[in-house]
Amino acid sequence: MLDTALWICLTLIVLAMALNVYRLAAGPDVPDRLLALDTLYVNSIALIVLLGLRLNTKIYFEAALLIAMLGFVGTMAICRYLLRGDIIE
Amino acid sequence: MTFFVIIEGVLAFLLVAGGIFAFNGSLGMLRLEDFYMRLHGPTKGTTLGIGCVLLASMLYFTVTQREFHVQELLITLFLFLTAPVTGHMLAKTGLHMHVRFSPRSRGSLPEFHDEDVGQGRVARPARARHPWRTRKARRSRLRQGETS
Amino acid sequence: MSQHLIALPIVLPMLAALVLVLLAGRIPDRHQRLLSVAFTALLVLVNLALLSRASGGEVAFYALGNWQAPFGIVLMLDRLSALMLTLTSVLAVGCVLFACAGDDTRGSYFHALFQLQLMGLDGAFLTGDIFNLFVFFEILLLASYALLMHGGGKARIGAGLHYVVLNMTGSALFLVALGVLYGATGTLNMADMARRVASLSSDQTALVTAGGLLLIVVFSLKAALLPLYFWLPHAYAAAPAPVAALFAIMTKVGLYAILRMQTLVFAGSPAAPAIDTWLWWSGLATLALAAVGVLAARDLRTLIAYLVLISVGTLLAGTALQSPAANAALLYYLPHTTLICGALFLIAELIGRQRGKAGTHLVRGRRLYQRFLLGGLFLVAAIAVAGLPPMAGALGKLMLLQAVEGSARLWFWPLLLLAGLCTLVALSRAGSVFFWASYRGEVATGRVSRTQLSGVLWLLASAPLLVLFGGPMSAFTLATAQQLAQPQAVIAELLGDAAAAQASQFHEIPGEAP
Amino acid sequence: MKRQRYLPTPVLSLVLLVVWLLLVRSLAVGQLLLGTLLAVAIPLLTRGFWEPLPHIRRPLKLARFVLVVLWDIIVANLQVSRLILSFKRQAQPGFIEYPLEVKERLAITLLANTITMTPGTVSTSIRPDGESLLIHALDMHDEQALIHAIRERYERPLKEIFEC
Amino acid sequence: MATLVAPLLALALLLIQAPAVLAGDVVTLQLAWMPLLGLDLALRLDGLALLFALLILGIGTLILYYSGDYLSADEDDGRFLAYMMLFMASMLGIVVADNLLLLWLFWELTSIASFLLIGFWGSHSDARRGARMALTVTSAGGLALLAGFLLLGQAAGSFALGEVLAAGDAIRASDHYPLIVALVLVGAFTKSAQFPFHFWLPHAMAAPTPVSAYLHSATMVKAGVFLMARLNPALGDTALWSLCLTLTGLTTLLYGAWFALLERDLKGLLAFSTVSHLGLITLLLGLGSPLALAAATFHILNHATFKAALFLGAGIIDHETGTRDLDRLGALWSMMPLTGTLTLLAGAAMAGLPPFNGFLSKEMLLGESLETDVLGTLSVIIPLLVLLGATLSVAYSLRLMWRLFFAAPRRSREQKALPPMAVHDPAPGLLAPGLSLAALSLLVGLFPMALAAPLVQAASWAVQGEATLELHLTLWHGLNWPLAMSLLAIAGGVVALRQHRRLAQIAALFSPRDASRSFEAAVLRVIKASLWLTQRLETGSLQRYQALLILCALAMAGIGLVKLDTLTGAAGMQSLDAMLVLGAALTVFAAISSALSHRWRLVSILMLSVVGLMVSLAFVRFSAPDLALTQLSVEVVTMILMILALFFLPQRPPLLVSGRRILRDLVLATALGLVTAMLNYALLTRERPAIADYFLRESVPGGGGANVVNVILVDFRGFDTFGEITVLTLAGLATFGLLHGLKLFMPAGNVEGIRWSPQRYPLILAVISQLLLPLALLVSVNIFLRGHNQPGGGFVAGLITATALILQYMARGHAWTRTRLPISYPIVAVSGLAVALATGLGSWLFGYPFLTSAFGHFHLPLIGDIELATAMLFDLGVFLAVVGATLMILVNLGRVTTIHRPSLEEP
Amino acid sequence: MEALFSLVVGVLTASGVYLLLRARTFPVIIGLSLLSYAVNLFLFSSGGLRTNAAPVIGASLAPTDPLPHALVLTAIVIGFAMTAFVVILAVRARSELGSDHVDGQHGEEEGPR
Ligand code: NA
Ligand code: NA
Repeated sequence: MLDTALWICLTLIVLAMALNVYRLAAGPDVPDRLLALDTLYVNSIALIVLLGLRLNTKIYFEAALLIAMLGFVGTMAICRYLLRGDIIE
Repeated sequence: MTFFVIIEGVLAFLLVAGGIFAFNGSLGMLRLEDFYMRLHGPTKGTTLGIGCVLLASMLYFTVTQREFHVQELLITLFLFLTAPVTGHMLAKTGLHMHVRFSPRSRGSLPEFHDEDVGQGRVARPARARHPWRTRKARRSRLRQGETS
Repeated sequence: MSQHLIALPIVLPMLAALVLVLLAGRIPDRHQRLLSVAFTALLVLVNLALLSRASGGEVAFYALGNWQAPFGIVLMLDRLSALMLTLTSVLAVGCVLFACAGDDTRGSYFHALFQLQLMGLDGAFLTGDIFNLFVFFEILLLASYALLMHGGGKARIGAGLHYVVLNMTGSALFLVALGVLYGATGTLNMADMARRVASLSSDQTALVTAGGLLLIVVFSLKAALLPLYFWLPHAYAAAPAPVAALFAIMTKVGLYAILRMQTLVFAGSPAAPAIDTWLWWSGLATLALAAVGVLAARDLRTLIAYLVLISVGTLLAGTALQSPAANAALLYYLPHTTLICGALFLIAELIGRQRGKAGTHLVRGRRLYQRFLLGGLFLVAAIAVAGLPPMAGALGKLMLLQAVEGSARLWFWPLLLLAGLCTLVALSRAGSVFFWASYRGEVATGRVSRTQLSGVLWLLASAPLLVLFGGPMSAFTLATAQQLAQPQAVIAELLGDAAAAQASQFHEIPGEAP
Repeated sequence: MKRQRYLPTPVLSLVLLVVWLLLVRSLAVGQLLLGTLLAVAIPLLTRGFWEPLPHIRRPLKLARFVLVVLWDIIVANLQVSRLILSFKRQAQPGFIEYPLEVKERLAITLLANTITMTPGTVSTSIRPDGESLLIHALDMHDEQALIHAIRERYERPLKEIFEC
Repeated sequence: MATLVAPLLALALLLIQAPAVLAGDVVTLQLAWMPLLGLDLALRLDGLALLFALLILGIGTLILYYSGDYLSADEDDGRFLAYMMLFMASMLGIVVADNLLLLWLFWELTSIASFLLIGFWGSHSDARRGARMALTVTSAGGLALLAGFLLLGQAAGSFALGEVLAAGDAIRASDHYPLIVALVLVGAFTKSAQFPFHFWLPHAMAAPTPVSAYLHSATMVKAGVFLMARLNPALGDTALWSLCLTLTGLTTLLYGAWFALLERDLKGLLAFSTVSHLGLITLLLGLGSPLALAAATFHILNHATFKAALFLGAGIIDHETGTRDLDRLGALWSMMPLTGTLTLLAGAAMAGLPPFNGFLSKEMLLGESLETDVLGTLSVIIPLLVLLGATLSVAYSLRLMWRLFFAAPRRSREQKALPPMAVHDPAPGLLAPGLSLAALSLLVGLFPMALAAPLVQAASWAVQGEATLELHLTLWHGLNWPLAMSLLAIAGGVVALRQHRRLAQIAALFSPRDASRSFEAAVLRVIKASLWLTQRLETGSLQRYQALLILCALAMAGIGLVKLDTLTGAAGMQSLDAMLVLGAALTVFAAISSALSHRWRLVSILMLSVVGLMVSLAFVRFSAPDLALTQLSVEVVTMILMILALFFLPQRPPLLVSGRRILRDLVLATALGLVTAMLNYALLTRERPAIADYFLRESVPGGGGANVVNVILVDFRGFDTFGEITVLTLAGLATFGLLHGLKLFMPAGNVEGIRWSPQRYPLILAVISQLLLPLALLVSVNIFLRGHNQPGGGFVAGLITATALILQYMARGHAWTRTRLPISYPIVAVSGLAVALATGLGSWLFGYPFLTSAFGHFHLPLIGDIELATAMLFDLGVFLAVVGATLMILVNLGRVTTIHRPSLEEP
Repeated sequence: MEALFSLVVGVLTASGVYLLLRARTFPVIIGLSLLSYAVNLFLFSSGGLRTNAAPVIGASLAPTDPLPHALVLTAIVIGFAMTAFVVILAVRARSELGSDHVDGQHGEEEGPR
């Protein structure tokens, strides 16, 4: 049961990532793409955690933590770029 | 035995729910009609989906390795700190960039201030052709001058 | 302490760079310069000590972190690396002295970057590990990027951009080559790799060939061989004079790496003939086209850049001959051409400064302020670089010509001799424009400072000295070439009998090298 | 005064200690000591960046608020999911201007974040003067009702927690 | 006059050796120099060398004496004398060298010295041209000579002259013999101005007269002749040799004489006459009989004396009258009787009139020309042509004397005759050398046996290679054919002089300087062609250079791939799963999108960042947690960096590319992609022999850490990491220079053309970044500490810290953050390096190599076991370097951009 | 799987190379980044592709070859340093050469080449 659930969850997450990439490519506006990228990052957290579950290891946990902690910084940078141009002023 | 069955059930539920939530968030991003609506999907659905997966992970490792595994709470903490900021800043950027919204939108449209939506245009260079899609007809924009 | 001497050529410039950055802005420029010169001079002494140690003929290894090869990184000191190290530091002294006259304050951190450049060069010459070579290549490249664009300006940035982008592409290819070589041989130590290459199946040798050839492309880019040299004239002409002078050694790093690969790692492997073929034709073509470029140059700096290319073509075509005689000849020729090209860049700068607006363009200009001093320096350098007596260039050329055997002569002799003639024609034209054809009238100032002069003289002195000590020097280069011809000795010395014991623990190793 | 100097933000220090223990997954004495050391040292090091924040006056209220928000997040998700998945019903999006009562930076931030995380709303912009918040709602039928709901469910408790 | 000491001393030394040499001995001196090269410092004094050395030193001394008075006061005397001495020394070197390579070295040295001397008056364009032309021609010859010598040395088995001369038979039998002869003769002919390489000599007359007198009478041009004489035993005595020399000599003899007759420039006339006489000597060497060789050496001596005297006389005339134009000069006898005497004596010798020395050697030539049979049945024409040459020689010599001293100056339209009043004989210092040389010509003619015969005989022995000939020189041979021919020549010369104007009209039909013009034109054409070719090759287009590089890589990797038997190796493939396929698909899609949308720059960056994420996930999938962490944290910083830069680059550049170019690039890119993929596939499907087990086994016991990757990084291969943080710090320092004095283009609005938001620091971002900072630092510490045993380490920790701080800069601005973090980032980075370096050096104290690590477990009460390792100290260095360098780069760029932001936008 | 992995590396390489051949500095930088991803993956794969075999003692039974990981880590860091430099160089070049063409305005003038 657990394996099936894991498989379902993984599939859903990967499909979600595919949808994100679609939105990233399709736009239409820059904020849309940015949102898609950010979501892709968040989904990849789930992917890493699920992989850890499947392989029964926590060795990749920090990777997920890092995405959660730093993933949004890039998004912030682009937002600032679109709002102010200069991201460190 | 039953304990493990129950745990397995809970785990399976959490995983499937998490998957569905996360997928749903991204699906919303696909299906909803304007940027501001699409914003709702990831900020909520995805965040919760990840939360469920993390919960499952905590539970799983706590049970299988017979010690507390609550590190995942940290990811949750960071996600809950950052996801709304991302959402907020994206929305702000959207407004600033005059990203169109659905014509059915209601509410305080006249309340938009210059600082929300950016001050007019500057002369702009010739726009590059979109790399893989021919550009659709010029989209309607949020400018009050354009809508009225 | 003495066993650590091998690490000093890397550690010392690093230390110098650290001290110079930490003290930047805290002590006056004068003291900064003094420090930089002192460190460089110390490096010369260290390298001379290493040279005397290596000239005994023993290959010395230094296992960094006390991890024995092939697991850790080793530094390898043989005659070749000692020669390159000494050459580098000798060149560096001239450059840094020259820079101390004011070129160093036109941007930030000149001396620190300069020392790091030396560190990168020394590391590249010393390391016995192929990935570590990559790391030191990157150090010396990055330092060279910064030094090339030191002081800014349109020409430098434009040329620098090309140089940087090409070399970054080159670095990517380097990594691919490393991936192939590691994947095929499972080791990174050069000697160990040589041992394994010798015992690979033909299937895996094909992969090694691919990796080796890719590696040679990368090194050819650094060395500036024919289809890959077009960046060089602009870059060298645009660089600040002391940097351009130091860059005279940069192409030789590529040459060194090629020589190392050919004589150690790929010696006797199926990759070697293919590499030789490439080096031979490409080297000759470089020689020919560089000679054409020398004639075409309309600016002294560009002209000198082509002279660098002539030496590159000569040396690499010589490398392709794969005979101890040829290697001995090119190793004699190499220090000479490096130091003289360096000196020429410095002299060109001095000439350009005294000619005002005309600069180093080959057009009539103002009379030089110190016509005879600069003319004399130029004359000596020109004679040396054209391969005329009484300077070392002539002897180097003689050795090279003698080393070429059989049908190879048919190409090499005429090309080398004609290139010498082109050099002579071009330099006599340049000299007569600069020193004879000047307008009478107002004389520009821009007196040569004492440090500048000492830098130039330091480099120029090599030309007569290499003639005077031609006997011992050529004996040394011959010994170096003979050492290079014995890669088995290096492998045995490093991996020794223990290699056999270790190898038995690694079932993957299919068999022992003969 | 002394406490101020060595432990400028006790709550933060506590959070850091807990986070440290979470990170190292251990309650060993050594880790406790190291965690405490870091929990003291990091706030001291980053003191300059730490602009004065309001003190939490009602920790219990905070706990309750957190629970409410978590619940609302789940509800929000179910609602949004329904909306996304349903083919028939069309959402009724809209913007509203929400006049702020809280004036404190952290409180505004928390409110904005809460609004973003909870049912059908995303905060899109805070006026530079801090007077009001522009909110986008995914499915809005009554502006005033929404404003009222936010006010009662989130802003008031926040105001009480920080007593400002 | 102090300069005379050296040549006089040398002369004295020479004279001490002379008796032995004249007796047929060879005096040698040997010093090893470069045995590897076969180059020794070997000297040899035989008859030939003695003859030449005497000429060089004797005439040299006289000319040095002369030039002391000749150069005007403002001229750089010292420099001139230095050049002259250099020349004299190198010339001496040529004649006494006992090693072919040594000879070549001196040979080239004379080219350089002559270049400097000819160009001494470099401010005149003809001096520059003349000097360059002489240098080019003689050096080209020198290079040919070098090649010839190398082949010669190989054929002879040695470069030692003695051995080469003794190995004549072996050389003549070698395959390379014709090539050797050709190359050596090209060298000799260019130096000796033999047809068709003669054209540089008249141009070299731009030199100060002492130079011409020395170089073009006794020394430089004689070097070629010397060489032919010197190598005669080794190369001579074959039909090829005789033919080449005879024909060239004859042609040169006639050509030079003809143009000497027509030349208007005084020194030009002498130059052409020199050409002619050198041809004569070459001809004699070509005839090759013992007597002809003796005549050649004799004429070398004779020509040197009278030609030097004539040049010195010409110099006096030039010096006194200010012109060398024969048409402007005339009737100087009354004003300059001594100069006149000098010129008449030497001129008579040149004409070959009895009783001067020129007559003697000419008689010998005429005699030998009758004897020879080098041209087979055509040998008959040789005496006829020689007679013609002798006639012309008489004619131009008489013309010279007549025009200068007895005829009235001619006035052409644009030229005036000189005012005759100012001209008089110069000071004795100028006159004495010339007069003594002229006198010598006469004396040698009168007493040849006493003054010349021993020397000439010894020299001719050297030329023949055997001491057999007994030479008898007398003025009176009796009535014989040569005498008749001489008389005929004198008569013909007088007739030719009378008919000079008519001859000049004929000559005007072909210009005498054709060769030099076409030479210059050729040089110019070569230079133009070089420029054209160089510009075609170096277009300055980076795209082209890149394409070439990629093409090379493609070809090289392709060669290896072709040699592969099968692409798929024995190890085979692992199975696929859906996730991998989807992940790969996303990566491929993102990469291609990123490439295709490169003009839509922001999108391109976003797509790139997807690729980065997917690569990180691939690292997770394939068991590389450390790589995933590193890639992820680098990803963030890179993104910030690119966005910072994007601001100052054009947002949407115009399209400037043709379809063909795109197609070409696509083909190149696809090809390299394909080759890379194939290589990768080939590698992946093969067994990998590796040294991995060692690291896995030694990591804990040897390195004290369970995370093998980290142990490799800080211990096994800590030196790589040491280099890597150096690169990072270096990048930081390097960017300082680039940002220094940067002027930027500030866009007025964003991609969509919308003006910038007035709100600088959004509130929520500020608050969240504030909350995040301590947490991030805590995580960073954790990642750092666990690195040795778990994924993590100093690098990732450093990037986390840096990113957290960058977030502060983004949220609160530069000024705000700076006041709260008043640290110099370069110092941080450099301290990191210093810590790493100190850790590495620390092991020296314990006698271990650089970077040797140590670790230990310590038991503390209450706390328990803790592990301390020097590797952690090293990692701390890494951490500091990363933080310092990253912040240095990003903050500097950020700061610079802010400085240049227009202030009108401030709220 | 190996074929798929190689395919990805190939596509990354091709995309990178295509961008390297563009005329503007910015795509060239993106191209270099793409190329370095490809190269890093290539180098990484020289130690083999293994799942759940992290080279941490105690974390997996048969750890994979750790050496390529360390090499790639170094390569990533060096790549970052180089990217930083070239990005700033691009800004400087635009300011100095007046164009973001890789050949400066010289390249701009000549149009499509
Ligand atoms: Na909400
Ligand atoms: Na800025």
